[in-house]
Amino acid sequence: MSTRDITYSEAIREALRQEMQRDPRVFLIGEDIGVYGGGFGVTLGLIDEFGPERVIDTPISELGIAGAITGAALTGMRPVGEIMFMDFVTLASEALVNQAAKIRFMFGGEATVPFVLRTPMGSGTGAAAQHSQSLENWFVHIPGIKVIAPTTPYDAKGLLIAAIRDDNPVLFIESKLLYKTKGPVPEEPYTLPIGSAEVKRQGKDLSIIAVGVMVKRSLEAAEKLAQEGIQAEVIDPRTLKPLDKETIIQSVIKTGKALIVHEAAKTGGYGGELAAVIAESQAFDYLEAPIVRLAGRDMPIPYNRTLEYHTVPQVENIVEAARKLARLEV
Amino acid sequence: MSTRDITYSEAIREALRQEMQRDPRVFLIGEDIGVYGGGFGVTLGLIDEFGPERVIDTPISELGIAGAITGAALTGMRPVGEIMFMDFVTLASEALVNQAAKIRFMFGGEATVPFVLRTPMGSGTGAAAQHSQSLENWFVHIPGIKVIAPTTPYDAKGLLIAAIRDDNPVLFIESKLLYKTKGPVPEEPYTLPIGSAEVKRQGKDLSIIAVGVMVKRSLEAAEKLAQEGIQAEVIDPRTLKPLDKETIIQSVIKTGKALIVHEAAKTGGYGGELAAVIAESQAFDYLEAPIVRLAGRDMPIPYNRTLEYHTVPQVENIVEAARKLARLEV
Amino acid sequence: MKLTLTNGQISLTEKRRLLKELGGEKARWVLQTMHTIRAFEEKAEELYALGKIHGTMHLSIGMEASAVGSILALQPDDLILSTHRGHGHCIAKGADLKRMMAEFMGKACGYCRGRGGSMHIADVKGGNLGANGVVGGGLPLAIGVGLGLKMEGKRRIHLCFFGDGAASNGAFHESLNMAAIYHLPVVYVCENNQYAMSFSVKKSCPLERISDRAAAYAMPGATVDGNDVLSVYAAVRQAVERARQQCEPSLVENVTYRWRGHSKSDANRYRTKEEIEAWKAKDPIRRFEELLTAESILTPSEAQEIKEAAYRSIDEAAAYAESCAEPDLDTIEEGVYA
Amino acid sequence: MKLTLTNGQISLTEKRRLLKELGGEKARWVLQTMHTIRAFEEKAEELYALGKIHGTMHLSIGMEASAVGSILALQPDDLILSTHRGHGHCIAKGADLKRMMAEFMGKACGYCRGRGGSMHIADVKGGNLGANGVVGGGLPLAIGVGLGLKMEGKRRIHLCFFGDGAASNGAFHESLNMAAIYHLPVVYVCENNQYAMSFSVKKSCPLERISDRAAAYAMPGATVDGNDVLSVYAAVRQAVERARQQCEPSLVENVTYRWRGHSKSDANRYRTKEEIEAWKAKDPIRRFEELLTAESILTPSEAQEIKEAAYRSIDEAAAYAESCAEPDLDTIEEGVYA
Ligand SMILES: Cc1ncc(C[n+]2csc(CCOP(=O)(O)OP(=O)(O)O)c2C)c(N)n1
Ligand SMILES: Cc1ncc(C[n+]2csc(CCOP(=O)(O)OP(=O)(O)O)c2C)c(N)n1
Ligand SMILES: [Mg+2]
Ligand SMILES: [Mg+2]
Repeated sequence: MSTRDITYSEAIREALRQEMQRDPRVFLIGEDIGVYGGGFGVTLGLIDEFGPERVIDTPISELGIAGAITGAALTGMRPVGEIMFMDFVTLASEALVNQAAKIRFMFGGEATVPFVLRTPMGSGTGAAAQHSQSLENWFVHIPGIKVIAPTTPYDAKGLLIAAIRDDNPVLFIESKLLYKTKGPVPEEPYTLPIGSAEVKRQGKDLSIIAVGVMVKRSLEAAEKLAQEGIQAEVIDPRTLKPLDKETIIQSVIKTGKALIVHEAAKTGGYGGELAAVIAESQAFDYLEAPIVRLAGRDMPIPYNRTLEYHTVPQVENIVEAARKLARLEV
Repeated sequence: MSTRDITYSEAIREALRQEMQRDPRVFLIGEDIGVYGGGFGVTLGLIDEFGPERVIDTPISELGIAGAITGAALTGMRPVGEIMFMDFVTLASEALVNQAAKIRFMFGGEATVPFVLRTPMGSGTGAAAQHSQSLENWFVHIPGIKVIAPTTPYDAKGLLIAAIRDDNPVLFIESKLLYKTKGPVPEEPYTLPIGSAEVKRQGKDLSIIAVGVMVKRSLEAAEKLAQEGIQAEVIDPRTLKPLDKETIIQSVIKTGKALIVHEAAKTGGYGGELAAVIAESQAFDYLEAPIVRLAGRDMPIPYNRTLEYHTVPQVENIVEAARKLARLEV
Repeated sequence: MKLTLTNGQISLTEKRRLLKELGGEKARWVLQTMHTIRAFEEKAEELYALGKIHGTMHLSIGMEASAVGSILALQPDDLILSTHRGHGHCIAKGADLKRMMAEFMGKACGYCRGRGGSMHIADVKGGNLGANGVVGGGLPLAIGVGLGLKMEGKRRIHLCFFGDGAASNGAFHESLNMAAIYHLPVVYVCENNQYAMSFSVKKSCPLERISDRAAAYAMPGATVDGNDVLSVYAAVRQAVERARQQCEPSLVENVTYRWRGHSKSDANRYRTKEEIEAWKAKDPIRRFEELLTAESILTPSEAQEIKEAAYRSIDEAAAYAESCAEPDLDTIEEGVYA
Repeated sequence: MKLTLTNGQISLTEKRRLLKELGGEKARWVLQTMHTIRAFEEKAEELYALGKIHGTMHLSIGMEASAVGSILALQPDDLILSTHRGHGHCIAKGADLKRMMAEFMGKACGYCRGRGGSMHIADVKGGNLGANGVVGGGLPLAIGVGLGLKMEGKRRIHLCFFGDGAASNGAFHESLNMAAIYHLPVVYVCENNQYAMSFSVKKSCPLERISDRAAAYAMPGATVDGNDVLSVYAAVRQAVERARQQCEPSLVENVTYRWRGHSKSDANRYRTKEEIEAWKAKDPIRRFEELLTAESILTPSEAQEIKEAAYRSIDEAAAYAESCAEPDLDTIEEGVYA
């Protein structure tokens, strides 16, 4: 089988299809994932192949969805749930946080809860405050859950298959603005290790650690910076929890400067975790400048296009922040 | 009127009573807050004074409670809700995060949502994984909400009154293990500024920034450290959001060392925010050692006493971590 | 509820009685408001196609009688909570069309200063406590609005709109239960337009009628033809009376249909053209217009004038909105905290 | 449901029929299991008072018939979800008393290796998918357990316990609705013990009977005297049959009462001594014992022996639990991830 260029959302769909073909215990459940194909069309067509018993449309019952995947996992199934927008995991969070994440531990290790919950995050679609949030750090903070946020079609497929085969509850966060981006993806099923970051671009002048769509923007920024003679290293953690700290720390030891970029609101966000991981590590001794977080403003996402644009980091903001940091102007 | 020694929970009750006397728009709503007095007896007796119309017992409907205070606030009331254990704010989070926190902004500033939601956090009561969580960073991460976590009876009363008079949704997090601790509290109503940290102990050798019950433990640790000749400065942010960064930064500039202590799980917790605030500030240049986070282990709270004890920081852990940091052994 | 309905409709005699009671001016207002809603949404669609409105929007074309008939039963200072499909509620509650359209275009003079857009329009002074991007998101708030109004003691009441989809959410249960046990002056209006996005109400609800769920809260419930504005009015009016006089909640279900796709990204894969056409034949506006002319309350040309006035007001609103300034970037963080 | 009830009970004739059908051994098991539950909880109370058990616990003394009568209707490989007041469910489902008591004492040989305690005991191999510290926390999971068992296709069924308090939570609505629309083999058993902590079911639910809410999901519902073990059995058995044969859910409400306070921190301010005494007079164990002796299935001395055997087994369990080791601190983080 060969490698083709397909989109991020096609890669996700392919992972779902192949795992459903391989393992009869895998089924999908979520709002409008059947004929509608889900809010972003990711599951389009799967109902034709697997039928409504394995591609289950639900009422608007997010808590029910989270409970359904948890309960089904307890019976030995390997469900993949979908929450249409990450904003609505708020409604599902009791089952995720108090049940799924804790069952194995609370029961002394005598149960497993193998499921994946897929959900898209992020702004940039003009959908305003209640359809644009990035709440990854909420779940990073919950022991017992793994959190994955792939940024390329290749990573999306490999990590989703790995997540489905993993014996833990996994929150699989997709970036809306990446759904249509293309990249090479092998046709056959494959897995990528959960807990392994990727240096998406090598550089010696500073380390940019970015989440979700910010990886793409950081790579674009790095291109521009290169024209100015600044070589940025861009690291994609890929799995936010467990985090591959070593790759990040080694990079910062090399460059002496760390720029963290995510679109979630800055305060209380994942950037804090990343900054703390660096600041408490041996990389501390190599730091030549303060650790910089470039993140979403501490405000809801506005509707107006211009305001929305300026609420979260854009390529030019990354360029500017990186330039300053590289020049030790912080 | 005079100042007496009363408990943390009496101070909270007094604040509620005085605000209810002062302002007819203030009412209480929550599970079993009437004759039962709430899960921790904080509201005991208030129903006798104010009647069931202003001390409203609810069914087990946490989303309903959060919605009720949001909706009532929109009609001009100033409700104070209670969620019996912080673990159950998961059930209420949609109304808090997507509604209360965002309404003012989404509506272009044309509405205010003045409420307080009280909830107790923390372990140490043998109540296991679903009744022991500290999820403060979830709400610190949500723009539009303020988050307060007082640690003394004095602070509790003054900050609760301030919170009730504040025009924003405020999450008021109480520490279970502090309910019975005593301290001097003026009889008359008073407010403390939201957004002002307090240096609870002066010291020159390192800065300990602690949250909730960890402030108490840090102060005890500081006493022990003093006997070894280590002078720890202990800072209580009191209001986690907005955060008084200046007080923390100035302290770290003075001591050159920062130890952050909270009981919430380390990964993704508020300690990351505090570490990042320091690492990106001018205090960076004064740091003599890595920033250390001492926090809860990344695991659910276990039932067994010994395991529970060792899941979150205790005085001896703080002493040890502070000693190492003061001696630059990190 | 004490309503005699045939196919969800009150009798012609009853309609005549109601029309008489309402008087010509109110009847005109009903017709014009329904036209205004449709005109507004048609214009919004047009401006969206032109790229002048972005994001997404949820049109209620075909559902105008539900919004107007419901709000007709309210006093001006009563409060509503609306939904993502809330343009009709907003207009019927008396919103300024100019500020509404400006909000759609994300302008500074919009209701939300461009922050909210279609899904978050609120007109707090006008008694509309806001649309909601969260399905069922208003339902928990309704408890508090009801409590607040009850404590205020001025006999104002609250009407909470939600969809058939929202009726499957836990928020529905907690809200109706709490309204029942606290005896709150809340009217729950379920706009059953047959689908939650692509999920048919026949699949999401095992009952024929969502209003039968009122019994689970010891609350009266009624299901009416939501495309018949006077039947909607008759039912909601009873619920409003109950809320105002007895301080008790009720549930009214308006059975209707959205002609357009769910939002701007709907390929209509879950329903047939025939079904859509069949519902278009039940156009609530045309039906009311025909009633008014049949009853000689309006001449056909008067009806036409009303329609034109509605469309004109929308053109003016659009022109105004286009002329408005974008929000100032310097103000970006305003409004997060009070 | 097709049940003829008088004051929530089946007739004496029907009881006799059921007893005959069950046979002596099962009847003994029912009596002994109810005694075992009570003995277990009395011992747990005692050990708590001695400081050998810490934290909190929620005793079901007085409610034994609800647990035993419900689980009597199940096959051993059927699955249950339990609640914070779940010791009875756990024992009736066949848990090892030693490992249970060890868990209460936080010991390494306990069901949860000391991690869970009273509120989180699970016996996954025995078909008990766990107690739950979250009120209504099991209800959303029931959807998935039902789906999983349906897909498995082995006609196993699921029984989900919850309290009257949980019936007010949104989780109740989403769970019953989804079980109804997906046709899941789930039996919902509401243990209505009159209070959610201090909140009377008369205040939390505007209906006489919680089971009347089954109608909102087109599901059969029944309310039985939860202190009459055979009436509970009769009702749950029908629901189990429906789940197993027709793959459809039902709701059974067992009306009962907890004699003890809500948890270890309850001053009983919300109810009267008289009320408690009146319910103690309806002791489910004594009632069943009297029936068995009246029907000459047991002699009084046989009944006494059964009781003593139950208490003995608990003494043994406690002795075993005391002898167990504390969990090793080195293992503290085990079990967070698989
Ligand atoms: C809690 C939540 N889940 C999912 C969505 C996505 N969504 C938006 S509208 C909609 C359908 C709503 O159906 P209904 O309540 O019947 O209202 P209608 O759109 O038909 O007017 C869905 C699923 C949402 N906005 N909120
Ligand atoms: C979601 C949630 N809210 C509140 C609590 C605190 N709490 C524990 S048990 C209980 C009462 C439960 O009532 P019910 O469902 O009737 O069960 P019972 O205790 O009567 O057996 C409450 C409020 C909780 N554990 N979970
Ligand atoms: Mg609908
Ligand atoms: Mg109860």
